[in-house]
This record gives sequence, C-alpha cells and structure tokens, in this order.
Amino acid sequence: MNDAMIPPDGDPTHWLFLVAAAILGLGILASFFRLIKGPSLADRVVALDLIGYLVIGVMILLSVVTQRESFLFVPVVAAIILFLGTAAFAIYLERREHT
Amino acid sequence: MSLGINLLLALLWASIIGPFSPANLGVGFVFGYIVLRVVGGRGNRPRYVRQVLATLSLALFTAVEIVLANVRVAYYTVSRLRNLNPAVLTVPLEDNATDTEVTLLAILVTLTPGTLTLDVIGNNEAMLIHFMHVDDRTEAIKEIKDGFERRILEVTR
Amino acid sequence: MNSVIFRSSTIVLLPFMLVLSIVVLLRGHNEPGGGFVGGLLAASGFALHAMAFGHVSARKTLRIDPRVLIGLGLIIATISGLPAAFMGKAYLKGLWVELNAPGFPDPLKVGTPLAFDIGVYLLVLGAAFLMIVTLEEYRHDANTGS
Amino acid sequence: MTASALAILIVTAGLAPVLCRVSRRFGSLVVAAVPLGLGLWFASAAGDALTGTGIVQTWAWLPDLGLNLAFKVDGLSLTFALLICFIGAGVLLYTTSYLADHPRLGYFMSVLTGFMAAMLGLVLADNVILLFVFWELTSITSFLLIGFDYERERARWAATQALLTTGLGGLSLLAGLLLLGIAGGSWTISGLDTQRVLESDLYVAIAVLVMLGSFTKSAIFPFHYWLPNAMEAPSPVSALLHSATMVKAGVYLLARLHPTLGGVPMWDNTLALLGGVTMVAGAYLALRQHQLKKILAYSTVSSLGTLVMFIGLDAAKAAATYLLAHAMFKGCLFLVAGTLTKMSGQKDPEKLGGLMARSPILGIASLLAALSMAGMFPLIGFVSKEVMLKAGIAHPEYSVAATAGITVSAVLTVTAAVIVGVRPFLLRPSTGTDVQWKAAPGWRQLTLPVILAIGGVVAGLAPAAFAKPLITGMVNAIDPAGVPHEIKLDWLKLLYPPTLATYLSLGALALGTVIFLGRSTYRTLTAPADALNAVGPARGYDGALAGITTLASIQTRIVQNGSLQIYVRVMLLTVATLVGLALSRSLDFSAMLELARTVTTFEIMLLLALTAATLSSILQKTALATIACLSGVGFTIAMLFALYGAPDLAMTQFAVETLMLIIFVFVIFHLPKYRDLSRRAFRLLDFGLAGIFGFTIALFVAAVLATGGPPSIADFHAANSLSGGYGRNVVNVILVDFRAIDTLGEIFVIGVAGIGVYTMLRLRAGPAAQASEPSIDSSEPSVGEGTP
Amino acid sequence: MMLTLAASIGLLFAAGAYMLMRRSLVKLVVGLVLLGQAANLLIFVASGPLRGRPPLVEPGEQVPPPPFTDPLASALVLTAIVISFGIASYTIVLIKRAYQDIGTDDLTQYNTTDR
Amino acid sequence: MLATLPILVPLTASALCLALWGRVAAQQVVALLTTLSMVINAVILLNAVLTDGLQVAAMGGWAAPYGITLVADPLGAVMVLLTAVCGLAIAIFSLGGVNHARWAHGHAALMLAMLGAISGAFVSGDLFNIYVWFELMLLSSFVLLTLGGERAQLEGAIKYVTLNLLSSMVFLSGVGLVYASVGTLNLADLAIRFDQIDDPKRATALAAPLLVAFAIKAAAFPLFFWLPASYHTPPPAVSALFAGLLTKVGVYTLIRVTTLVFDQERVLIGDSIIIAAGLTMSSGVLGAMSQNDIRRILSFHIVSQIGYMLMGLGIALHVMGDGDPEVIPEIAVLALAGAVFYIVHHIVVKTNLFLIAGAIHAERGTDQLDKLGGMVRTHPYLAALFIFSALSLAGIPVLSGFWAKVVLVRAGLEAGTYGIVAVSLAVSLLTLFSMMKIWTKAFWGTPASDNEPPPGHAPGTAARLGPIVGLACITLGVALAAPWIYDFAVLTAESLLDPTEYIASVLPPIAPAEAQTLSGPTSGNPGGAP
Amino acid sequence: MTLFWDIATVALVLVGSFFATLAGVGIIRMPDLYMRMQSATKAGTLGVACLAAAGAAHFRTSSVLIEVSLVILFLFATAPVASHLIARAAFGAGTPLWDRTTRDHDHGAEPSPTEPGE
Ligand code: NA
Ligand code: NA
Repeated sequence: MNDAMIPPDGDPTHWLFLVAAAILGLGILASFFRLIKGPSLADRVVALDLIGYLVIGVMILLSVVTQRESFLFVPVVAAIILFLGTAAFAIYLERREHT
Repeated sequence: MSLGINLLLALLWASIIGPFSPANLGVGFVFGYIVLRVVGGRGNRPRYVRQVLATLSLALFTAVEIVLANVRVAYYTVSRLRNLNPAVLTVPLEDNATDTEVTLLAILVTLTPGTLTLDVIGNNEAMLIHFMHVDDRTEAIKEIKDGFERRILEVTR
Repeated sequence: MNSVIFRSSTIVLLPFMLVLSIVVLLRGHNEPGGGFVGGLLAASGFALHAMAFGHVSARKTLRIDPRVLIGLGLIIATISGLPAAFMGKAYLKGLWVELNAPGFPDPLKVGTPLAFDIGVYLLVLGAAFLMIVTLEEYRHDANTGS
Repeated sequence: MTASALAILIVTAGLAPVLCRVSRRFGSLVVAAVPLGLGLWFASAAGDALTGTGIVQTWAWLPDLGLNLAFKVDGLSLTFALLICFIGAGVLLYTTSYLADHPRLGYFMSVLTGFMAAMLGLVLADNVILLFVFWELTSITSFLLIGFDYERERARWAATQALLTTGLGGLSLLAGLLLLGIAGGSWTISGLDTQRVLESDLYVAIAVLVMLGSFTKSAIFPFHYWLPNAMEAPSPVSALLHSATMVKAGVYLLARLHPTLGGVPMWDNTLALLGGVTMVAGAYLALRQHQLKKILAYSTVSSLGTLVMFIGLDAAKAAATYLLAHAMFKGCLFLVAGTLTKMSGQKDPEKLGGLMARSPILGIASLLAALSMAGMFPLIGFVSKEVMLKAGIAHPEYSVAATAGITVSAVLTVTAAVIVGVRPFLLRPSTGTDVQWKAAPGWRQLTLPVILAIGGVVAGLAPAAFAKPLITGMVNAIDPAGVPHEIKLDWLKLLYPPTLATYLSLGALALGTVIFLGRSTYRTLTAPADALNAVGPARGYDGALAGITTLASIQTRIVQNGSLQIYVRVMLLTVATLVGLALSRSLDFSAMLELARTVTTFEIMLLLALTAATLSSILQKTALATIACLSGVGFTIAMLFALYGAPDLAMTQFAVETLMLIIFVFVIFHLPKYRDLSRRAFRLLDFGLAGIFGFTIALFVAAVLATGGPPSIADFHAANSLSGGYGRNVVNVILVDFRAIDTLGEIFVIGVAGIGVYTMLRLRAGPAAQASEPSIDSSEPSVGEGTP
Repeated sequence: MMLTLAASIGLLFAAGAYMLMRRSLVKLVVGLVLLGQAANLLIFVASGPLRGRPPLVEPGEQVPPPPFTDPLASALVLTAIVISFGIASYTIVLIKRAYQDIGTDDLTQYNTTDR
Repeated sequence: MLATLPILVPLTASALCLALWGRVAAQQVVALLTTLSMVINAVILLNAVLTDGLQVAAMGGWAAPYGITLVADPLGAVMVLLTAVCGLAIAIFSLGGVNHARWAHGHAALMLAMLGAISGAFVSGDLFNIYVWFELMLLSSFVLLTLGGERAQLEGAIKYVTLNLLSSMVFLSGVGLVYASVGTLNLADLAIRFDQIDDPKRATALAAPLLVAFAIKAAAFPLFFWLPASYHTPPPAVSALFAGLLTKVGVYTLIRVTTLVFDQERVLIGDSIIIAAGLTMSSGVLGAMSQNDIRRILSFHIVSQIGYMLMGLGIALHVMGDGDPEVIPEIAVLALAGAVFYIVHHIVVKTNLFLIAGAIHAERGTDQLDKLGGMVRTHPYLAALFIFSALSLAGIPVLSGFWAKVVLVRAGLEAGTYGIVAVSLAVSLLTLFSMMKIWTKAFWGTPASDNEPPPGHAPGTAARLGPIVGLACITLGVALAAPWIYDFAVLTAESLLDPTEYIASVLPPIAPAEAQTLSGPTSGNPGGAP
Repeated sequence: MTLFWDIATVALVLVGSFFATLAGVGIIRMPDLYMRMQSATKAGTLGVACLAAAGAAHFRTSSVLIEVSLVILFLFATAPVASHLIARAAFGAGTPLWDRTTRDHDHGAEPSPTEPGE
C-alpha cells in the first residue's frame, strides 16, 4: 500500500483494518453471489440489503481506522435511506400480486 | 409518544449540529416540534412517564435476546442443514392490540434471530411468524408471547 | 402499502428523516452533507410516506405544491447571489454575518451560501417529491382507471 | 449613373406590385416607362462610354473581402445595357397587354424588372464578386419567371431545371472568379493582371470554371437542354431572357474575360469547338420542333453557340455584329410568336396561316425580322452573316471547319426563319381551315416588334446610326489588344464585289428556302437522328438528378436508417476509434505497468466487487434483478467513494441510488418484459465493440494516472475553504461558494427533471388519455390535438 | 496503484455501451445509467484520490491535513451524480411513456421518425 | 456583472415561471419580458465588449482559475445576442404556435431555462461549467421535445436522448481526464497549462474525447443521427429553438477549445475537422434531398450547414498550424471569420425557416410536401417570407448566406483546400435545389385538398407572423450590413486566433505565481503517480 | 483505560466483521428465502451494530456516541421492517418454503412449487 494509507504499515490498526475489511469484503462478495443468482427477486433484494449493510459497516470501520469522526455521519444517512430501497422492492413484490 | 419523539429529535439535532448546549437543544426541540406539526399528529398523545422503567427493561431484554439469538443463528448457519426444523406458525395476539404494539412486536420478533414476522392476520388478531428452528411449536409460541409481547404491553399499557 | 407495521414505523421515521435532513443541510458546510443530500433525504422521507399511505396523503403532508417548491428553491438559490451583486461585488460572492446568539459559545456564521444551500434543499425536495408523487399518482390512476 | 440606374430599377421592381394594384393600366405603363428612360440615359452617355476606358465608377462596400461596388461602362456593357433597357421597356409594355387580365400582373412586372436590374448589374459590374452577385440574381429571377405558371407541373420542372443548370454553372463561376481574383491580384475585372493570370498554376482551373459558368448560362452544348424547356415561360420572358439578354450573359462573360483568359489554345479551342457544335446542333434541332417557341429556342441555342465560337476564334467583330443582329430579330420573333399563340391558341406554325390580313403590322414586323434572321440583304442579319462567313474563311487554323459549320447553320436558320416568321402570315394553314383569331393585337403588343424590325432595317441600311458605334465599342472591349478596328458594315460593299462569303450567304438563302419547301421530306430524312436524344445531355441532366436523388435516398437509408442500435454502434465505434487513435500515439506502457506493480489485495477485492456488480447488471434476465444489480453497482461505488476520502460523494451516491431505485420500481409496472431481442451474432459483435470502447477508456485512465500532472487548483480551494468560505468541508464550500454557479445550473437540471417527469406523465396527447386521467389539479387540460 | 480501478472503469463503460446497443428499451436505460456511473467514477479515479484522506478541515486547523483527496474532483463528481440522477429519472419515465404509447419495447420498431 | 446577466435573467425568470405554476398568462408575460430584456442585455453586452474589451465576471468573487469565470468575448457576446433574439422571436411565436396545455405545463419555464443554459455555455469560461450548461440545455430540450408526447415525439426523443447522453458521457469523461492531467478547468488556465505539455501527441489525446463530444453536439458526420431523428417532431416553436441554437453550441465550443486550448497539433485537428466538414455537409444535404417533409428537410440542412461552419474552423486551424506560430495568417482570420459570419446568418435564418414551417403547419395542418401546394396564392406573404429566407439559406446573393459562403470559399481557395471548396459549392447547389423543392411543391402548384381552411384564419396568425417578419428583417439587416458584420467577424476571428487578450483578461498576470504561494498544502497528486 | 477501549474496539470490530461474514455465509448457504433472510438481516444488522459500537468505543465523544446510537437505532428500527415487508410480499406471492418447513395453518397463498417469475 504505497498511497497515503492511514494508518501506516507499522500501526496495528492497519492490520485490524485489513483483516476486518477482508472479512467484510468476503461478505460482500457472497452477497453478490446471491444477488446474481437469485433465484427469486426477494432473494436479490435481501442480498442487496445486505450489501448495503456491509458497505455501511466498511464505512464505520474506515472512520475508526482513519480517526475521522465525521465519517460516521455517512452511515447514519445510509442506514435510514437503505430502508427505502428495500421497501420499494417490497411494494413492487406486493403490487405485482395485486395487479 | 409524540413528546418522546420530539425529545429524541431535539437530542438528535443538538448532538449533530454542534455543541451540546441548552440553546442548541432548545433550537432542536423547536425544529422537532415544527417538523412534527408539519407532518401531522398521527401518533398517540404523550401519556406515560411510568413506562420508562418498562421501556428500559424491554430494551435490556431485547439487547440480550439479540446477542443470544445471534449466537444461536450463527450456529444454525454453520451447522448441518438437516438438523434444522423451520416452521411457519401463527402466534395469536392479545385482544385489542394497537398498531403501535403490533409494530413494536413485529420489529422485535424480526430483529431477534430465528424468527421473522411474515404477516399480521386479520385486525391485529394474530401474527404469522417464520422460525428457523423449532423443537416444540407451543413452546416457541409461548416464548414470543411471554418474552416480547408481555414486555411491550407493560410499556404501552 | 397496507401493512400495519410499515405504516406505524413510517409515522415515526418521517419526522426523524426530516430533522436529519435539516441537520445534514445545516452541517453540510463543515461536515459531509449539504443541501442536496438533505433535500434527497427529506424527499425520501416523503417517498416513504407515499409508499405507506399513498400519494394523496403525502401531498397533504407536504402541504406546499412541489412545483411551487421547485420554483421557490430555484429563486432562493438564484437570489442568494444577488445581495453581493447589488453591493457591487461579484454575483454569488458569499456574504457572512456573525451572530452572537445567546447560549451558543461560538458566534454563528450565517451567510448567503447557506441561503443558497437552502434553496438547493428546497428544490431537490420539490423535484424528487414531484417525481415520486406523480409516478405514484399515475400508477394509482392507471390501476384504478383500467 | 451606373448605381443610380440600378437603384432605380430595383426600386421600380419593388414598387411594381403596388403600382399595378393602384392601376393595372397606368401603373404598369409607369413601370414600363422606367427602363425606357434609363435606356435613353445610357444612350446619352454613349459618348463617354465608347471613348477611352469608358465610364468607371466605384464605391467601397466590403473592401477587405475584395468587394467594391465597381462599375464600368464600355462598349460591351453599353450595348448590353441599351439592349436590356430598350428591349426590357418594350417587353414590359408588351406584358401590360399580354397579361392584362392576369391576377399576378404586378408580381410578374416586379420580377421582370428585378431581372432586368440583375442583368444590368451584371453587365455593368467591374468587380468579380459583384458580377457574380448579379449573375446569380439573374438565375433566381429567371427561375421565378419560368415558373410563372406555377400551377403547371411542366413549368415548375422547367424552372427547376433552368435554376439547377445555371446554378451549377454559377457556383463554378464563383470559384472561378475568386480564383481569378486571387491569381490576378485584383478583384476588379479591369484591374486583373493578365500576365499573372496566364502564368498562374490556377489558369486551367479558372478557365474551366469560368467556361462551365458561361456555358450553362448560355446553353452551350452540353448544357443546351434547359433553354428550350424554359419556353414554358410566358412569351415576354422568352423574348427578354432567352433571346436578348440572360442567355447572353454567358457570352458576355466570355467576351468580358477574353482579354484576360483568351489567347491560350485551351481557351480558344474549347470555345470554338463547343460553340461550333452548339451552333450546328441547335440549328439542326430547331427544325425538329413543331412549336413556334421551341423552334425559336433551338435557333437561339444555335446563335449562342455561334457567338461563343466566334469569341473562341478571336473574331470579335463577327461576334459583336451577330450579337446585335440576333438581339433584334430574335426578340421580335419571340414576341410575334407569343402574340400568335395568344391570339390563335395555336403553337404549331404549320397550323397557322394567312394572318397577314388579320394583323398586317405584326405581319410586316415578323417578315422583316425573319428575313433579317435568314440573312437577307439589306438587313442587319445579312451584314452579320457576311461578317461571320468572312471571319470563318479568314481564320488561320480552322477556316474550313468554321466556314462549313457557319454555312450549314445558316442554311438551317433560313428554313427556321421562314417557318416561324413568314409561314404564318403568307401561307395557308396546313389544316386548311381558318385560324381562330381572338382580336387584333393592340399597340402595346406591337410597339416592340415593330421597333425591333425597323431597327434591323436601320442597322442594315445605315450602320452609322447606331450599329457601327456599338459594334466598334464591343470589339474594343473584347479585343483591346489589337489596333482600333476598322469596322465596315456597308451592306452594298459586302454584296459587291462578291466574295466566297457572298456566294455562301446567298447559297444558304437559296438552300434554306428549298429545305423549307421540302420540309416534310427533310423531316422524314432526319427523323432517325432523334434516337440520339436518348443519349443526349438532357438525359444527362435527368440522369444526374435521378442519380443524385437515388444516391441521396440510399445514403440516407444507410446513414439515417432509423435504427438506434446502429446509431449507437456507429457512435461508439467513432468515439473509440478517434479517441483510441489519438491516445495510441502517446502511450507509455512502462509507466502504466508501474501502476500495476503496486496493486493491493484490497483493491483487487474492490475490483472483484465492482466486476461482479457490473457483470451481474448486464447478465440478468429480468428487469427487477437488473435494477437490483444496478443498485449493487451504486453501493459499491459509494463504498469506493467513502474509502477514498469522499464521504459527501458516498452519501450522495447512496441517496441518489435509492431514489432512482424507487423511481425505477414505481415505473417498472408499466415497463415491458425484459427481453433478449438481439441475435447471437449481434450480441457477439456488440460485446466486442463494447470491449474496445471500454478498453480504450480504461487505457486512457491508466495513461493519465501514469503520467500525472501539475498541481491542481483544488489546493487553493482547500487552503481557502475555511478562511474564505467559512466552511470546513472543502467539497461543500466548492459547491456553494467557489463554484456555486455550477451548482446553480445543476439544481436547474434537477428542477427541469422534476417538471419533465411530471409533464411526461400528466400531459398526454389524445382525448382517450385525457378522459382516463384524473389530475392533481383538474384545471389543467391535456393536449387536445397533437402538434399545433 | 489505481490500475485495477482503471480496469473497473473500463468494465463499467463497456457494460454500459453493451447495454446501450441492445434492442430492448429497458436495457437502453440500464446502459445509460451504467455509463453515467462510469463517467463519474472516471473523474474521481483519474484525479488520484487517496484512501481515507477526505478534504475536511479538522477543528482547530485552518486547512485540511495534507495529503488529501482532490476536493474539486469530488465536487465535480457530486455535481455530475446529481445531474445524472435528474436525467436518469427523466429517461426512465420517458421509456415508460414510449413503451406505453408506442406499444413495443423493441427498438428496431422505433424507426418511423427518420425516414 | 454584465456577463452574468445572460444566465441570471432567464434562469430567474424560469424559476419565477415555476413558482407561478398554473398561471399561464403571467408566465407568458414573464417569458416575453424576459426575452426582451435578454435582447437588451445582449446588445449592451456586445456593445461593451466592442468598446471596452472583454467582459469578465468572476463568480463568487473568486478569481480565475479558482472560481468560475464568465467571459464575454466578441464571439460569446454575439452568440448571446443571437440566443436572445431567437428567444424573443420564439417566445412571441409560442403565443400563437404553442397550445395552452403546453404553456400550462411549463413551456415558459423550460424555454427560459434552455435559453439561460445556452447563454451560459456561450459566456462560460470554465470547462466543467460548460458541461453543466450543456446538461441543462439538454434536459430542457428533452422535456420540451416530449411535452405532449405523441408517438413521433417519443420515438424521436428516445434517440435524441440516448445519443446526446452518450455524448455527455464522453464530454464528462473528457473533462475528467483533462482535469486529472493538467489540474485546472478554467479555459484560459487550460490554455496556459496545455502549452506546458511537452508532448503534443499527449495534448491531442486529451483533446480527442472533448472534440468528439462537441462534434456530436454539433451534429457532425457521422455523429448527427440524433438530429434528423427528432428535430421535426416537437411543436414548431420548439423545433425552431432547437434548430437555431442547439447545434451551434457544439460548434461554438469546438471553436472555443480549438482556438484557445488545443493549439498543439493544429494541422492534424484542422484537417480532421475539414474532412468531417465535407462529409457532414454532403451527408446532410443528401439527407435533405431524400425527404418529403418540410421540417425534415430543414433538419437535415442543419447538419449540412454545420459542415460549413466546421469548414471555416478547419481551414483556419490548418492554416494556423501550417505556418509560423507567432504570426496569424490573414487566411486563417478570413476562414474563421467566414465561420462566424455563417453562424450569425444561420441561426437567424434557420430559426426563421422553422418558424415558417410552423406557420405552414398551423395554416395547412401538415408538413408533407405532397399534401401542400399553391400557397403562393393563398398565403403570398408567407411565400415571400419563405423564399426570402430559403434563398438566404442557400446563399443566394446578396442575402446573408451569400456573404458567409463567399468568405468561406475564398478562404478555402486561398488556403489551397480545394477539395472542401468543391464539396461546399456542390452542396450549396443541392441546398438550393432542396429549398426550391419546398418552394415548388408547397408554394407553387395547386392545393392538394379542396377543403383547405381559408387563409389566415388559423388562430394566432399575428403572433406567428410577427416574429417571422422580424427575423426576416434581421436577415435582411445581416445582408445589408454585411460589411459591418464582416468586420465584426474578422475582429472575432482575430480575437479567437490570438487568445492573448482573452487569457490576460481572465487571468490576472500574477495568477500562476500566486497559485503556487496560495496552494499551501498539496493535495493528492492529481496524476496519482507514485 | 485507553488500552481497555482499544481492546474493546478491536474486539467489537472483529466480532462485527465475524457476524457480517456470517450473514454472507448464511445468504449463500440457507435453503430457502426466509432462512436466508433471517441469517442475512440479523447477522448483518448485528455486525454493523458491533462495528458502530466499536466506533463509539474508539472515539468516545458525545457526538460520536449519538451518531452511533442513531446508526444502531435506525438499523434496528428499519431492518426488521424491511425484512418483514420483503417476507410478507414474498410469502404472499408464494415464494416456496424449504420442504422441511412445518406449518400450523395455511394462510394466504399456498406456496407454489415453482419459483415465480419476476
Ligand atoms: Na494554448
Ligand atoms: Na444539440
């Protein structure tokens, strides 16, 4: 990591970040598997939802390792907004039944 | 309920906008009030102070339940699938359950692992819940009713 | 959507989202955020309301005609640059005043860029709301009409 | 006087409709009187014009562009100016009677006067661009005149044909004249440096382009086809445009530029050859016709060829004499033909006869003109024919060919003249029945033919009256290099002592008369040659037009084929090709490989996630799943933004993604099934194309990243965000302060998008939609009709 | 360091372009959205962003601690995102209307206005 | 401040029209007053530019290159004026040519937003800011195009939207790549920094995406598909607005960036533009010849005539690149002046022809040549206005198009680019042909149907004819004032080809040094190089 | 004391990441939609909540505390509702249950044996 990766290589939080991010990254990849594979739309929606949560997790993690409090506000907004997308899909699923 | 939301809103405001000062809090309260007035009073009137304790109890119970149940689901997730016995069960609700109560219950049920609210049946008469693993149906239903439902009712009634 | 659970939580969530949106708007100058995200957040709140209670209720809740809100937001944003211009400075030059409000430790800096951001907020709220409500209304009409 | 004369004519053209509306009778007479006055004005200035360099007048107009209002009146332009004004006045007078009851008399008078103004400007102009201006104006006005009977398909077609043909020439003339100006170092014709032009590399181009312009205008082979078709125009138009003036514009130009461009074999030979061919072919074709005006038209074609040929043969005197003679007899005959057709309703001269009794004045005028055309002494026609034959015989190189050509055309012209000008008056109609005859032509229809006929007589009997000065003047203008020419025009001296030319001339008269008498035999004998029409230039015009039209529709079908997919493919390919080519010239792969050396696991994971999201969004089989995957792409990008120090972007991306999702989902009910419509081959093709496109851009990004650049202006924003913008979030300060005007534009975009979505759904065409659509506020109507 | 991101951008562009060339109306919009994302990402990545270095002035400071992600590029991307949002929303509704009124989503049927 | 008004006035008015939603009469008044004041503003601005030099306005008071600077130079100012004039004409025409429902659904606001965006693109001195105005212009045009949504409109809109968005993406990407490479967005600053790029090939590579994107906007071959597919579908007033102005924004930006910024490999760029010009003009005119609908013919002619503008630009660049970089050859000035003259003439005439087509449609209810005829008798004044404009368009002397054509042809001949001259002359003949096709089929001949409405009785005739007469007068003015306009075009071309004054006006002389001292902290290396 | 908070932070981060990954495993491995939902939503929310708590433990300022509380509150308030909505819709639409699932009553639509088209 040659760019201004904060914290620097020697710092233990560096490894913490790497490990945790890798773990979250696996989760995200797994969710993408489900997103692609389905089989039902609801499955994909759930996978998308989970991706959103994991992205929020990465953001929180980032604010911790980069010592940036201000980053924490992004997940606040993301968390509440993520819900809307899922709700919209749910409405679609529901309406598809009734129309 | 409204007042509670209003206070929460004020808190939210004050915390985020800047220093935690009374003036800031006041401004937040006013904003929150305006917002609540604008979006209309659909919630119930503020009524309760005594339920604070019950609320705390519910919160604590939920927190513990979430952690414990998560561990349980973690186990389900990695265990052999054929050991699982999922079920969709109808859980009857107390008579005259209000929308707020039903919502709260549904949220908490869903939030805790292993259970998922599928639907509310009729006019808040029963709740259809999906269980990841059920050893005994009646036991499972009883757990819901004694655990969350009772505590919620303590808060709301 | 006819779900008790959804509707009840929407009642609680909408005010939160609106306050949050104003918070995002106001702190945007110093922290991540700003009028655009704020407006989107507010519009999302109303979108949620529209999903739960329908477009008629959502329109009643917003009270202001979104089309007018669009115009209003645009006018505020456009006009916010004029004071400086009338003072012989450049259009959109920020003018700031320090307010010593009681109870606040630091003087509050209020300036025309804030007004600009408020204009952005109102516009985005109006436009996004208009889109969603129109779509919902249209869908509703299409379903009931045919 | 030049500019004033032009201005007066233009104003008259503008006022003509008004004058004619005020009083059809007298208003139109006023219009006709104007050119008469101008003609007298020019005549009064003849002394100045014919001496020295003539009258030169210049006003600066657009000097930087080389365009000055430069006019010059010398012998050549004076002759033309007089012809234009006097014949023009007479034609206008004729028109007032010819079209007396026509509802658009004013319009016609206006355009005709406008045409005269353009023609006058053309002959007076001494600036190449100015000359071109008037040149084009003659084309446009004649277009309007030929198409005067616009309700007839044939008239519209002929007008278009004339316009296109002369327009083609006009444009090459423009290029030629501009090149001439560039090569000759002057935009003034009289200021052209002949030496420079002749030595220029551009000479051939200039000569070809100028010839093309002139040939099309003057109906020289192979552009002769439009002139006979232009006979769709009312007779006054034919008389003015197609005999006396417009068609001679090309001849005028060749004559005008002959001093500059002539003397080169390429120029002289081309003019002589094509002129000669036109001369003979025109005369031949005239006798293949059965309509008065068509015969006259082809005979005019022949005459134009004759003139061009003589310019090419360097025989200025012959050209000048014939030009004057032809203007008089042909102008007269066209008007006579027009009157005959109008009064009898008959176009075929063979079906007319015995009209001398009905209208003796017209008959005498017609006879005189026809005899002049035939070359009967002592008329000017005879003089000109003598001069021409002498010039042909005397030519050092092409004596035999030229003399033969002139003689042949002279013979056939005699026949044509008798058919058109003599037969209707002196012989009986071939049908045997009496010709219908509405009324005797009035004085307004008779004035000009009579004057022209008399003019022919006067010019022949007393050349010094006007013919000789004008011809001398013309010759001086066309061939100034030679010593002042001694012009001899005495018909008696031409007749006696007889020369070869005299014998040929008289022989032609005799043979022409014989052919007239045996014209049915002659026609039968020459009929097989009509087969040549199938490959003639007229077919060439039709073929070219059809070809271009076909080409147009083919190219349009290929290019603008209506398939959005193909458009997109072409555009993507173009973008990728052009950008890729530009990029490929400065690629530094080693620097890019440097970038690759430092790839981290984390970035690989990001890449994987983005790849997964991207691929998933194009591979999904349902719309909703695709939308979900699109959101996945959005969320991944949001995470990337957050990771790389752009929390505002992450937040915005999240919000936007979600709102778009909602809109998508709301719309999805009304969207079609998600289908795979393309064939496999196209999918592969597109896959490759998309790959090239994406690869180009990826390469570009990598190249930019590898190269780096100077410090960004963003450093200033960061440094001044707090101190100057009072904000800690530099991005937001940029948005609302440093670059607030961007944001202003951006919010207008959003506002317009909101309104767009709203109106798209609310405002619908058709009453059915209106009925089924309750609205937010029902006061707003739907679009009742379609596009207003 | 950013070669992978450059590759991702290329991939997004390619995907967008591919979808743009389909015959289906819905895919067209998907392509446009993808292209928008790709262009936004391109601006951001090309400006050389730095991980975890937002251009925010910390309390008590006067300037953001260097080095930091280019704030101007972020601002440009933000503007571009918003604009893409507006245009995409409009386009989505447009294809809906087009499908409803024209009655097909097959773009090869959309060929009456050119000839 | 003067340079701000062309944007500010229409945009504020647009916002006002939105706030006045539902009050059509009020919106109409706002639209008329606004466009009128835009004309006045533009005249004042142009006068100020000509008398006092370039008008520069630093938005927000932030000096270039840090803030966004609006710059009105002769070209920008005259484009603003033309925009305002077209705007006024179309606003008046809309009173009679746009139905009430469209007015009630935001016609005024959209039109004004579009005018503001177009003006913005003309005065903006910042690459990204131009992108923003492009997008606003584009979206407003989308909405105006589909307002009312008939099948043809929607179908045309799909193509128009898709292809224009594609060009926007290319534009945006180009901006990103340029910014990443040279670290600035201000055009004057870009000019300086591009000169510092040591490898001309790199500079050209960076220019490529932008030039291609602008070529799409300008509807150059083979990127013009969107235009003929859509321009004939909306209401005539909207068509006219598009026809006169939209593509010219693309041409304008091409001229702007090639003269100011991308000056390294001018022969290559110039020759490419010349080739594109030839193909554009011929392809466009052939397209027009194959059409049978007035507005389609006119739409294809837009494409064709873009070729002429590009021709002037290409020749100018070619000549500039060929010679001594320190000397500006007169031929280059002549060529670019020709392009400028052509643009001035084209905007007025083209707008007017579309308005006339609109009037024809309003009177006869069709654009189809086969269904029209005899209008010279039934609508003599319309006929006169049409043939006047058509001949102007075809470049018949002494009308406006002729001067532009002569300048271009002369420049081409002097520059020795005979190929493009030949093509341009041939195309001009075909243009004349296709104009006369409209004339002979719609105005000559006989009415196709017997039950045609009586002439002049379609409502709103006065509102429609007024602006047509006005624009015709301007066309005539352009023709008669040709010397003055030519001088102006030369002045404009000189200012474009020697951007020293532009750069000096925008960037205070100390600016580059100041940038170093002010920068303080260094952001991430924009190039991202290790 | 700092050490304690650091350890708490690290622990919470690891636990959070663990749960988040568990969600990923669940979403791949579980046999039907409802069970996938259960493991995904819950483990996901808890994982994120743990990470948020780690943030609070790390910064320990009032504003961060509030922000973290808000994240958790919003997550816990919205995630279940979202899950419920999806589940309800899917159940109503007849998204099939795993064949080992037992049911006491049949409410709503009978889950169909085939996957519904989307
Ligand atoms: Na430069
Ligand atoms: Na355009």
